[in-house]
Amino acid sequence: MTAEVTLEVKNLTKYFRVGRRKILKAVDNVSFSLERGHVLGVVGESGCGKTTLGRTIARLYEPTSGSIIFEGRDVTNAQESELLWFRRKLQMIFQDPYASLDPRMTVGEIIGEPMDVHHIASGKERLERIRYLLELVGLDPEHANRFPHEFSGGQRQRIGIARALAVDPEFIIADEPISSLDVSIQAQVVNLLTNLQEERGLTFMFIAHDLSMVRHISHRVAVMYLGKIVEIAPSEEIYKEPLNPYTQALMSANPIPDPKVESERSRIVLPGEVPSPINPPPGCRFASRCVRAMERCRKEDPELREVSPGHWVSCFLYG
Amino acid sequence: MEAVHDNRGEQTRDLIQAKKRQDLASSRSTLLSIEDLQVSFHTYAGEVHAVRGVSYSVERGGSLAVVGESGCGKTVTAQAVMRLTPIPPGEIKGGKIFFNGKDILSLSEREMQSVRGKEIGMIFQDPMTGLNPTMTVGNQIVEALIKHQRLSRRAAWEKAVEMLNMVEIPNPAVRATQYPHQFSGGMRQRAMIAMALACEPLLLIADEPTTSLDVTIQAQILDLLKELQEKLGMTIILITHNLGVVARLAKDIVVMYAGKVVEKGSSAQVFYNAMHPYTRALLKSVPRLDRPTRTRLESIPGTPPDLFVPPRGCAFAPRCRHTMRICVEHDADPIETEPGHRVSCWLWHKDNPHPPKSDHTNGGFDL
Amino acid sequence: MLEMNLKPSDFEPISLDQREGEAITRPHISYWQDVWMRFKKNRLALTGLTVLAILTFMAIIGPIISPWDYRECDYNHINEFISARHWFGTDYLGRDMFTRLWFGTRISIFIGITAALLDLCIGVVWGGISGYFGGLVDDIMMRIVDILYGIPYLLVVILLLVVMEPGLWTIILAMSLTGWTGMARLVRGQILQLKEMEYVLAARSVGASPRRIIARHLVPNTMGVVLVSLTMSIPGAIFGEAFLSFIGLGVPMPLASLGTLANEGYQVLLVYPHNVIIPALTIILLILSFNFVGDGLRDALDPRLRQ
Amino acid sequence: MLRYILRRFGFMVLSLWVIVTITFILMNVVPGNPFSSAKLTPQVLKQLERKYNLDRPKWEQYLTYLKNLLRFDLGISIRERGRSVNSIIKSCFPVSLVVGIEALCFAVTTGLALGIIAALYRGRTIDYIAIIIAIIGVSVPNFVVASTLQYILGAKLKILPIARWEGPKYHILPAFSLGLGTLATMARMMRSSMLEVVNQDYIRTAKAKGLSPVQVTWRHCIRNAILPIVTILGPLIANITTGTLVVERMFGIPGLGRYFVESIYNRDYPLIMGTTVFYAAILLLMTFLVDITYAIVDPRIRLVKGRD
Amino acid sequence: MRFKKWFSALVCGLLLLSLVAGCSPGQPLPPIKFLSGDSEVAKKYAMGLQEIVRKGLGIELTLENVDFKTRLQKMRDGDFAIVMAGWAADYNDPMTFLDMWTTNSPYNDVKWSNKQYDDLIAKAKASGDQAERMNLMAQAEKILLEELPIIPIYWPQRNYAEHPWVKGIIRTAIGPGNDWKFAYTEGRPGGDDPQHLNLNLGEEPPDLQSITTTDTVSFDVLNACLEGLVRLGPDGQYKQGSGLAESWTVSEDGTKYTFKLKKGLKWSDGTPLTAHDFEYAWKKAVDPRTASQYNYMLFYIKGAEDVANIQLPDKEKEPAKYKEAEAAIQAAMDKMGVKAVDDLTLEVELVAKNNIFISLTAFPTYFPLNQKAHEKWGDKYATEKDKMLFCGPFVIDQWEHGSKMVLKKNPNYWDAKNVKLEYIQFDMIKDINTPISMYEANQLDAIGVPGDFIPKFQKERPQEFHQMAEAVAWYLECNLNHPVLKDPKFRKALSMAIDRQAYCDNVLRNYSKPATGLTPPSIAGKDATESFHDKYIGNILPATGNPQEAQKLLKESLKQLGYALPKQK
Repeated sequence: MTAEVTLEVKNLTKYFRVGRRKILKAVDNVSFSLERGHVLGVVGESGCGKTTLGRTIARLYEPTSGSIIFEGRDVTNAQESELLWFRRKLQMIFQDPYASLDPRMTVGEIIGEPMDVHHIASGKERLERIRYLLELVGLDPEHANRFPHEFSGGQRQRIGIARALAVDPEFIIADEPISSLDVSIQAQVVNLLTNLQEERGLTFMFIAHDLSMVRHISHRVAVMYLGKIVEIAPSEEIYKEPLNPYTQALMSANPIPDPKVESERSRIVLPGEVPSPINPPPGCRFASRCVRAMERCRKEDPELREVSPGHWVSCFLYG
Repeated sequence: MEAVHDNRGEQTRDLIQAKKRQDLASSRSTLLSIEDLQVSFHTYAGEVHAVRGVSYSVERGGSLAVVGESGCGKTVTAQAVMRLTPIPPGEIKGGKIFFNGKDILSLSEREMQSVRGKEIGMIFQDPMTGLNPTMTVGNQIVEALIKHQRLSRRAAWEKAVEMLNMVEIPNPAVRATQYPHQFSGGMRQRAMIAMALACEPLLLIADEPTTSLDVTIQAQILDLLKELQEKLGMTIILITHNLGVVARLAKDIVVMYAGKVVEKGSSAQVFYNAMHPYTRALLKSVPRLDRPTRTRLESIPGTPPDLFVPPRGCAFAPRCRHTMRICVEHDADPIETEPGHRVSCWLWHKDNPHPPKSDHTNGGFDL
Repeated sequence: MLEMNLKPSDFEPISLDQREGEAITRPHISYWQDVWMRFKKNRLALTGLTVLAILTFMAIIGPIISPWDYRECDYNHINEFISARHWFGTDYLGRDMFTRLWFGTRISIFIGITAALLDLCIGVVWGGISGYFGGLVDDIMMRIVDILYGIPYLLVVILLLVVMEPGLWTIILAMSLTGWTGMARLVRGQILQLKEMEYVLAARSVGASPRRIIARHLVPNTMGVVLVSLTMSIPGAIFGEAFLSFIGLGVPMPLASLGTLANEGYQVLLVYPHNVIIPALTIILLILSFNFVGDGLRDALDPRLRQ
Repeated sequence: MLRYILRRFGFMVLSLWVIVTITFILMNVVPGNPFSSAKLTPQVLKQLERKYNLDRPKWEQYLTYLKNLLRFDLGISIRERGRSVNSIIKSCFPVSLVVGIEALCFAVTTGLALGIIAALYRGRTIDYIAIIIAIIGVSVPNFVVASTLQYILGAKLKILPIARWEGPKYHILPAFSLGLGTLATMARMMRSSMLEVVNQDYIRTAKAKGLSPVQVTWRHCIRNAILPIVTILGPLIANITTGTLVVERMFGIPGLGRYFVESIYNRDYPLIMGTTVFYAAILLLMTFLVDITYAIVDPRIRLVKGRD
Repeated sequence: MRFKKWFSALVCGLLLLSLVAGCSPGQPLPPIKFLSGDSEVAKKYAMGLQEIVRKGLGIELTLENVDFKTRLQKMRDGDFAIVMAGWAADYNDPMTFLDMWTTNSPYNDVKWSNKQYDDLIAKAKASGDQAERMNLMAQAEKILLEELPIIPIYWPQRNYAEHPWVKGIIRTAIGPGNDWKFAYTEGRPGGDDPQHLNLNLGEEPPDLQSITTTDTVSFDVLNACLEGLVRLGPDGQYKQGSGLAESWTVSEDGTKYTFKLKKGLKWSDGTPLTAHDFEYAWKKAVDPRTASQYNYMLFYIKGAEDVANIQLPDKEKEPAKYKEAEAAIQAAMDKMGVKAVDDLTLEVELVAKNNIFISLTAFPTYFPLNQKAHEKWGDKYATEKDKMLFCGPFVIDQWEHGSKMVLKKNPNYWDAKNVKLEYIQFDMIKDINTPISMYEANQLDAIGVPGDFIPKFQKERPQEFHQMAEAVAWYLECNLNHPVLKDPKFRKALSMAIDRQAYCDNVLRNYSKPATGLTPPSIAGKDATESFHDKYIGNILPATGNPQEAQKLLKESLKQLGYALPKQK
């Protein structure tokens, strides 16, 4: 592949200090790259650091270490004033359609805000663009002067998408955009996102906990566990050939809406729950729940390595 | 962490099993039936018709899944069964609920107390907020035992520890003395289940028991429920919006939309021969791990109606691809298309000159 | 259900405008309209608002419609009971109590509102800065608030009143100087909460400047809570002034506030009870209605009650 | 826990020091001096200042005060000649404490009861009555309440004594007048706290267990609703037990409250400092104790501290 | 909603501003700041005066109410235009009102200086002849009333109520206000036995050490627990044998007194009370280490002022100098004109002949003090009931600070047989209404009656309501540096404009008398049979005011000073 790399993340780390000695390792030494026009899905259970990863890449959090290279420019330690171009090219879509829209602003104001910040349009032009964006996401342009609370969850999420599109971004980080939506609405939003991505050649980072949805929308899928990427692979491959025991478990835990398939499927049920990311023990973070854990796993931290073209995994079983 | 089963737990479970099997054998009849239930909520903006004539029933030892999106009235119905509908602003406007031969809606509050917890157990969506944060988990189970089984405190405590053991909480004697915040999400849900099952109820209503849990934990809880149901022969009503969960657990399925039942049938009937366009769309709108990626999902346009002003005709009509003139005028009555499979849709009406073709192989009729 | 005669035409497919599914059936109401609707439902709050309106109205026109000046002494009618000449009687200098009452109400409301607004200004700025910047700044600023909170309110107020030239503004300032800490804490709490809201993150992610975020997002969204707190701290300030009057530190003469009137009346409570009853009743009504309005507003603004 | 206590204690000392300093500065900018009187000659003024060391530079006085404070020596009152501030506090604080605790008991029990009743009957007449009682409690200045009660119950009906500080009978009116405001605060807080708790999921869980409404209210609602109220008890206890001028003055109670005001009027420097330091110490201590109590009563607190 | 609040705030603000603007006269006349106290009564009186000046002169005084100590400070600093001040007589002689206005007097806040006046006062002080003194002082007062650096306004009355069964309380205008030694009850409902009184002190007595105390509350208590060489009798006379002194003799020139104490006098702890206790007390009172405010009361004694004037250095910083000063004090004390010749004889030498000296020995500063006890308790002396000794008709039996005090009959008192009361119980209630309710409920036997309550008492309890003249004068002090007040004509106009009678009748309404001179009529002249004011001064100032004359003077004054006449409203 000769595709241009849009985003390159190297050894990105984000720690939060909690209390005096406790450090929450939300994102720990994560590296990956993303090509233009591709969709990377990031999946993991709550507390695995996927949201922190997204926000750190968007420079909403200060990275602890590592580097973020966007379109060839290092934005890791750039000042906010130097980031305006970055802020325009990279947009975010948030999880909670109720919390991500300012309740005191009209929909028009919400969508207009990025335009104002980046001085993209004003006056009549701005209005026109707001109408166009609303129509683009399938909403009535006449609703521009209404307030978010008058809309349903799905409609709000589409307003959020319209806001992200307002500045014609090239890269979108969608942080669990559908997880709080109803099933019938999820499909609307996912379809809308897929269409937009394809039509505009957007690069996407799609964060979710629902493996089936992530796999569905992405070209590649990264599986995270406790701040680390444990496996990253093309989305077809990840179902057919999940390598990391955690990916396998995740895969098998995901229910399939088909009684026959469900009854025939053999499932791995992981014991216990995700441990706390505060001061994690040495070794592989998954070792405590892994059925195939070895002595080595509890001492050493496995590296993420490429086991087949484009398929990376961090597990001693494959090294 | 490995679950430790101690012998006492096994014994109790065996005892319960034996008792349940007896019950099961004695009567394989309807345990709960809801008839034309109507529930409204009075808000300052007007009356919300949350449940508009729901009827379904579940038989002893059965497992029924009630599927629907948020606001479709599935939880309101379940709350009405427990008579937990907050009144006001809620109001049960009509219908009947029969449970184990009792007319639930005509019971006094005191009589109802001996139904709740003792005959019907309920678990809720959010285990984080569903447990009293200032009371130990053990005490919260003990409470119900003392109330319903008139056990001494000590006996009740022992029973509570057994229950925690039964739901595979490790180290139950210690855990019982802890507070909910010391439990993880999955453990809390287990504790909730233990609490709901403590008095050996005839029916367990599980209202979105796994929605707020992670996938791997969801799998654990579902396994637990399935195991309990199979071993105890318990009757379960599972309320959920996740069709995957339903596929794993339910024998019968009720699909609700906008305060009404639009389709009901066995699991196989609903999954492989969905007749209502809504059910159909719902099934197709979910991506499946075992299907190819990056295909278009079936999406249902629009949003569910606001139940302040319930639509005159079929509530799904504005979003349906098969809307016919009659759909916007009149609501369809349930039609039994095959034994046990009922659907409320004009498409299947005998007078429809162009009925869709049923196609089992392709998972329902073609759209 | 009735048996219907169905015609084949009934079963003709119709194509609905796709957008009908997106129609918003509820009426278009803005945030404050919504709050107002909720507020209207609360009978006590509405009563409070009405009483407040009447009191404010009277405070404005009361002294105008009265034939007496608020400081004019009618020496032949001292300490007089309610009469045609003096509608609410007179005080110990023969001044018309009707005029003085409404004049005092005016000043009390003025003190209440101004002191509360001053609290609000300092509190919002302090709490806003502390909450927004967080970290060490927050730590230091909040410790200062904690410490200020530990100084007895009376000490500061009395010392200030003694140090500064006595006057209306001195009282307001003295009360605000100790009163703003509550507001600062409140605002800080709000800002801390809002700062983590996704819409603020969204604004940051599009590159909005801190100024824009504070002005467009944080401040408008704290307004609700701040407003409730404001309606609650107005009666507090009125009460505070009344207490200061009791220890002789009320508004300077010959101005009158409800507090000084009640206190002046209190001196002669056993002989001319109406001189204390009337202003005391007015204070009670005023504070009662502010409290009702505040309670009503809080309920109306409570996000948990919103749908 | 120990580390937390130590840190809090350190902060208390720091706060106290800042408060002492601020008070010292404020006190010294106020015009007038403790000896001002119509018949004071400059000669005697000099002698008096000499006697009380007030002729020394301010910073020296400040350092001396701090030094004495470390030995818990608050100095000698100037106005009440010869009495040490320590002995004044020692004789007055217990009185204020007794009235305060009585008022607090009355206010807390009645207030909570009113709040609970109001919440349980939300929107009904009984709720309105409870709210009105509660708000009237904060709306009526306590000198009005106190003198009305004095007049009716004391002077006219002669059921209760008008004033003086003697047997238990003498405590009823002061405690009532003092507690009324607190009662109202309690009632309102409890009501809103209850309303919040009533809608919590775990209440639904408790109902689903088949508990009777009384059990649900007692064991689940009230228990949880009271918790947030504990947090405001710190300043409340400190305020109410260090006395209030109005009630003390009207009922002739020898409490500490009047000294807060009178010491300033008399420019009784050691007493101003003493009462302020004492009040601040009590306030800080109470807040501290309440925080610790809260951590004990509410099992969640420890967790929050750990995670935060 | 929000808009509404803001709007009402705005409206209130605007209204207020317009009002404040309306208040200011808008003339070039500089503001006249009227400083007064911040008690309710002081405020009321000040407002009344403001109204009267406004009516009489058309000039608006700017009121400034500050607390007591601030007011004194501002007076000392000259930070005022006019201030209402009062002076209570220390002794029964016009001099107590007149000598404070001499150029060098520390009490002369207005810094008025008139050589003629100074000379007259000096002469009067030096003179031993009563008639001559009176004439000199009358001349002086007339000068003062002509120049009006202070403008006398009224002489207050004391209004009180006592139940009909209360008998024999002696109320005096000078020094301690009450003497309960001869008090008793007769016909108290519920019986007179045991004989007792319930009274309200109003506050905790701040200082019960006789040599330092300055306030009337402490005076009253001390007068009951201690006794001087003489005690004022029911007839208003200081008779030989009325106090601890059995008798005294005066030297020819009137400067030497020899007191003979009664035999067998005892302190409450049984130790004998001797002349040494007086010597000790008086010397202690002027000792700079004691720093007594009332030490000047002893300056009539030879050498007393010399002791008091010794500078005391810082003991800790300059110990050597301090030692020197101590030695100097001791030396000066030895020279002081008071000496206990033996246990029963006290010799006193005065600076000059003085016919008020005997009455002064009834003043608390002159009370005896037991050296042993005083040195034993040191600074704590008289802070608790068991840290002091008594020699008066009563002893303190209970003292609950800030709450109550019970005096019990002193069995060791020389005249115990004539003390009828078994005990007196004092409350310390500062409030206005509470004591009145308690009086009405018979829980208090006597109370002072505030002005507003007078009509009530007159109506409801006319038999119980009483009044008496006080030896106090209230006057306005004028700042002589003020641009207009510096003009005597302006001050005269002000004085003329004030309708003192109306002020007393309408504002004070407590039977105060309009002050037509400075020295109140209750101060004796040549002897107790005549009043200095009535005999030598007369009504110099108009009681009812003279608006025409006032306006005329005002016009003249302002014209001369170059100010416009204030517009008449």
